[in-house]
Amino acid sequence: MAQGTAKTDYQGRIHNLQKDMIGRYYSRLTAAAENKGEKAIYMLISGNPVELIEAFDMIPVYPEVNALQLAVKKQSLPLILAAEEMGYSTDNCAYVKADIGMYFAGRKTPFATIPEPDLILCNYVGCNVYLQWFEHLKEYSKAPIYNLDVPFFRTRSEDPSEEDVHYVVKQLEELIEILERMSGKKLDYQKLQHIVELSGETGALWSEIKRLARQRPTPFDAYFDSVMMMAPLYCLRGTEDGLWFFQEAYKEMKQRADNREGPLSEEKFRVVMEGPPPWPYLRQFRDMFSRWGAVAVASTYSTVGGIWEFGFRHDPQHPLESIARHMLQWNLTNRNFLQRYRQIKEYVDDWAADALVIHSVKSCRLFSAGQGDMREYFTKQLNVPTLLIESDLEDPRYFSEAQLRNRVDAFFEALEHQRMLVKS
Amino acid sequence: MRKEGIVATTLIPEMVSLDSLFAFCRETAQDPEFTVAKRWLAEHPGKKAIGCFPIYCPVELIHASGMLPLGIIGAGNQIEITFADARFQSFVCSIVKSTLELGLTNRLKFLEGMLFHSICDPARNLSSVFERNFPDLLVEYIHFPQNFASPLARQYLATEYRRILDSLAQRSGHRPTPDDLNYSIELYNRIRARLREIYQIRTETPHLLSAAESFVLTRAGTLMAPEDFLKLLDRAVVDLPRRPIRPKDRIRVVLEGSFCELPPVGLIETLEEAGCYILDDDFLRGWRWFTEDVPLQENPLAALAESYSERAYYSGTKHDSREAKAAHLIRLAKEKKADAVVFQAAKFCEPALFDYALYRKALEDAKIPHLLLEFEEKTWSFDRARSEAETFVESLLFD
Amino acid sequence: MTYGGGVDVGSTQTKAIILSEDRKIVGRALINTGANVSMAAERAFREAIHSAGIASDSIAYVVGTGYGRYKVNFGNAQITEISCHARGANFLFPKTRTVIDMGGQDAKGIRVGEQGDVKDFVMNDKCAAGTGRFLSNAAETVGLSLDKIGPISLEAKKPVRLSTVCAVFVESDIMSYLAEGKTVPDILGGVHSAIAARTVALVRRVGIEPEVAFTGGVSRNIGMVKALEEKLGLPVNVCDDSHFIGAIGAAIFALERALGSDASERSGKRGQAAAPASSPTAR
Amino acid sequence: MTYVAGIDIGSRSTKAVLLDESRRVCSSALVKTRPDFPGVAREAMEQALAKVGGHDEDVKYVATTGLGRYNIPFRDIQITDITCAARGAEFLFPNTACVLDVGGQSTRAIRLREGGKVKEFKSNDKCAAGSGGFLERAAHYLEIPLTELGPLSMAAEKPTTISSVCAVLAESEIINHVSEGQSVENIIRGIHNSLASRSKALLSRVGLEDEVTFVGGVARQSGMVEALKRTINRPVNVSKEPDTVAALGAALLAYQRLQKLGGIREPESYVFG
Repeated sequence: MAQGTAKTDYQGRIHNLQKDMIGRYYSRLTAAAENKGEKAIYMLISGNPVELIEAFDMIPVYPEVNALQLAVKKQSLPLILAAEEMGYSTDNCAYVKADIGMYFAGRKTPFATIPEPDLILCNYVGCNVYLQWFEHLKEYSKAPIYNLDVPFFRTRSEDPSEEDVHYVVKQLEELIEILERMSGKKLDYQKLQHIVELSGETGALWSEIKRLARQRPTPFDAYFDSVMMMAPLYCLRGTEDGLWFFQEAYKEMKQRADNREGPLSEEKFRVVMEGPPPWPYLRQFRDMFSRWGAVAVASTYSTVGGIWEFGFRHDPQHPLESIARHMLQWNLTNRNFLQRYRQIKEYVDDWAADALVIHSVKSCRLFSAGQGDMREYFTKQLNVPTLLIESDLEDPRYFSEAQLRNRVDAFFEALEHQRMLVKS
Repeated sequence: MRKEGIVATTLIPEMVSLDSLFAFCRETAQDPEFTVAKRWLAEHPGKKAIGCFPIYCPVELIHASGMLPLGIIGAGNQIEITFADARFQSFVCSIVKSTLELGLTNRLKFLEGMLFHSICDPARNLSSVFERNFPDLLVEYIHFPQNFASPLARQYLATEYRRILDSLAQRSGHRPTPDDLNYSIELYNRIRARLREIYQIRTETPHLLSAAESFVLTRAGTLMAPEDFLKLLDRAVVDLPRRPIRPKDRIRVVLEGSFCELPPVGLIETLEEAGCYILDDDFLRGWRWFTEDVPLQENPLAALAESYSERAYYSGTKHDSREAKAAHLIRLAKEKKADAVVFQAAKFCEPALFDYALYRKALEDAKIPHLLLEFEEKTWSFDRARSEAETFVESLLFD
Repeated sequence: MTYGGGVDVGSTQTKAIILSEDRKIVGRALINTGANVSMAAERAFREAIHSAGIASDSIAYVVGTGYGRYKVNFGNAQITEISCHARGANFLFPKTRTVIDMGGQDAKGIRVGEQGDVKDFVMNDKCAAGTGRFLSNAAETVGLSLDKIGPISLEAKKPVRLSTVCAVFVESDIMSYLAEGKTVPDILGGVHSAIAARTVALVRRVGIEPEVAFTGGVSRNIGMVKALEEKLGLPVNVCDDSHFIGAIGAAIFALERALGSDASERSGKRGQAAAPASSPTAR
Repeated sequence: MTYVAGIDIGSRSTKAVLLDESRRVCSSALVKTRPDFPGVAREAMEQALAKVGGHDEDVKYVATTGLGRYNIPFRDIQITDITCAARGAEFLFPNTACVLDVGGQSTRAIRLREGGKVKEFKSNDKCAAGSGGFLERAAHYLEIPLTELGPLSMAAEKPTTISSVCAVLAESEIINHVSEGQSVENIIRGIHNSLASRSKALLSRVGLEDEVTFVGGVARQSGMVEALKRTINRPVNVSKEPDTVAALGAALLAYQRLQKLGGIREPESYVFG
């Protein structure tokens, strides 16, 4: 039986901790925008070489993160419309449209002023839209661009080919030359090693936190609450701050786990979540599941910026190679669909999930195109109950609450009914 | 290998007239059963065929491995999608679904494999879906580098071609020598040269060859042995200038945006009837892909890679930071002395629809009139497109 | 005698069913939903009770379903129409394994277990193309009433191919076919086969096993029944009560619950609005 | 007496407009479209002729437009309704910079050049709840006559929001609003607002400049005009007969052709050149 709407947002202290940290990160951006701060490097979240950027004391700017902040703050629609007036299609990725709309609105947002890029670093791992997104930003900003070409992880073996790794490492060396020219100083190799070490330890803690979700009840919602920890992971990876946050986060989560504290009063369904959340309606969306006592124990979205739970660690002994492997192999978006199926299957098995929920977003076809086949695979081959629902990650026009709620209710009604039949 | 080569099929009917040639091509181009290709395979026991998804596909590698490259580029408006849209959502372009539908309805069983390329996200996921649903099929995904500013990209593409070549050789049982590769490169060089001539004819005397005709000719060519295609091209290039057709008073346009999913022939005809001469287009650009011949060298793979990086036609999936993409289009429009540009994008085609925003700006700046049309391969009535195209033509003619 | 009530508040019509303890339909009502949903629910319920000729307090438990289910204020529980359709289909055709439901804005496919439990289900995606609305717009365009188009579609000799299953744009498509001189039967034939094709493609996602029950308002359209059977290569079960199926399912759930719980608890529950949603297994 | 005629065969209604030698609008007519396009077109033209006591043979040139423009055997020429709407709007309101045409099926934004020529235009996307048909169905669902939509909409205090981009899903939104107990006035205004904002998006894509002339049957709804004015915050021109503007444009182009040809009829096969 579904519970009434409970306040389910994460209330622990790291919640405020990350707010402060991200606040500080955004003041750095504003400072940079007012030319009082560091050089701004536009980059993409997925599989990025932020360690190199940090090594040169430059500041990473993530248009995706800005776009999703705009959506969360319900600012995205006018910007999307502005972009569509420029000729962008209703069918184009709304992250891009919101970002470009924001760019032409003076790069001012409720949370920061976004600096012009000093370098557009297109580490486009997997997503072909990234290429055009940054191609367009280059056109508008006239800033220099470097397409860091990461071969898609397409081999049948579990590892990318040596050619692939070599190719990326060589490009990282080209990038270092560019950064040296921009900063006027040589790369401090020890510093890079230290940063890579920090990334490694951060990843290790993140992976430990995720393993806690194998417990019943899971101490946190691995979809909705992971989001809170992803911001520091992306914006602050490779910094002392970032590491400290994850030490705190691990303590807090471990304690909750030991006290058998979960995000809901009762954990009735353990689900794996696939696909990005609908940022403009995050709260309504979460409640649709909380009402049924459904908690995410794992999510693919929390691995777009890197996959650590299966053992990958940045390696200070081989900084460039480990950065390359992170970009090639250990983030979700550069992996092919079948590798994603395997990843989800591991979640279902090892995190003891009852069902898979696929949130299909129109904007991000990298995530969504073909999820019908994924559904086919999990329902017919593996007999995992699977719900496929559609909306969008940025464009509020594609969120139809009544329609979604109807499907979610029906899904959990059916699961509950099945349980009852098994019992009797 | 070169000696016995791949001999042309005798089963292509003798073309008494250009019209019958185009009729044959039209039939072949729209045939979801791939009759011509299957006939050829029946005549060449032991030979295998490899399907090529758009856009740029190194057909030379397939041909040199002793196999037949075929353009598997959607199913046009010939089949009904009843399985594939359970796998791909309504916001995914038509070609992805119809190509999968071909597979799910067992129409691709005669293939040995399929090659996909890094062009867009749905196409990329499609290659995985093919791998899962058709385990007997060799499915390869070719990564085309995007870092053209760096010499590394070319070197890398050569190694990628090597990987593909090895994989193909395993299936065909024939490991091509550099000579084999150069033989295939030369063959395709001749085909591409002929196609450039065909397009030149359209630019200079658009009344002699309609865009629809040149489209079905090129498309049919992707569905038969290259040797046979070359024969058709030779014939067309000789006969076209003698065609007794009077020029009409139409506006001259360059068409852009249909580089992957193919428009229905009827739609192209609709545009022409509405009063457009289509001087140039990007239909099947990936099969015409080089602006010049690929040099014959002792390292053919390096030559192919270098040609892609330096001499391939631009398209919505090639992101070369060395020059703004729109600059190509403006230059083309000016070279062709076009009155206008028609941007005809496939519905839901993200690369094309993103390009449009930049193209639009560039065309405005260059004061070149332009029209945006969206299409889906699976269309039978073109009233909407007709009235938009007519309005556009009227707006240019009423001066 | 204990009775269970089911009220299905749909976008255009509201249906109510009263079931007796021995699972017989003793009362029913069908009215237009109109602007005031909760009133429609109440009216339908009252009419059903009236037609059953029983006292309203002998209804032990009421389940609301359909889009307006949260507006059934006098209900004890709300259950989605997916669960109710499965259960209702199982009631009408006990061998049902697949339910195809076509309503105004939704098309559904449900795989049903032996107890009428939902094994899997799909609904039309974000795009509402190919739903019942498509048919009514088509009917409007050719100037026929909704109940006529089915039979006429069966007279098609050479059904046309529609380039859209979008309910908004079907009109201009049909208009241009009429302009080309295509016959109304051929056009309607095309309309029905286009929708059938899309619906079958949708339902395939849950896997189609016989027997197949076809429910919802559109199931009264013989042309669609035939078109579906052709695309499925299977017979489909339809009956006059097919559009009541949601209400029937709801009434069955109500009855089960009524019999599974004692009166005093019930009377406590009666009237007061139930939790936002309640599942079939709630005790 | 010499007349030229413009006939607009739309998906819902067919309109005819007559001009006399002095290029004066002297008559017009509107009939419901039937599948028999030639019949409907003739009926509309004859109704218009009857009003001025004219006869078929007085009509020296016929320009057809709209969906059925090709199906009229007695036409001299066919022209698309976008070109015609632009001409008609410019004739009625010479300072028109943009035309918004909301018809039964589609909504079009047109940007004009000098002389009422089309500079750029954009139709609503395939999946867009932005057509008059959408309004009609909404009115039908809410059980109120189309003519009352306008006044009711004006009486709205708190307009609801309709966000869906699909007409069918937008209808279910309306249904939800109804079930939430929202007032009919607020819902209708919400519908008008959503239609207005879609229209604004279209207009912006071709370059929104004043003055905007609003044509097509929907322009008869005061509430819609009001919503449009507020959304684009610009004056909006609406003529007395907004649904005959395309037919008027066709008549004007017919007049222009006839003038060019010195009043001599051209063979039917004539095309522009």
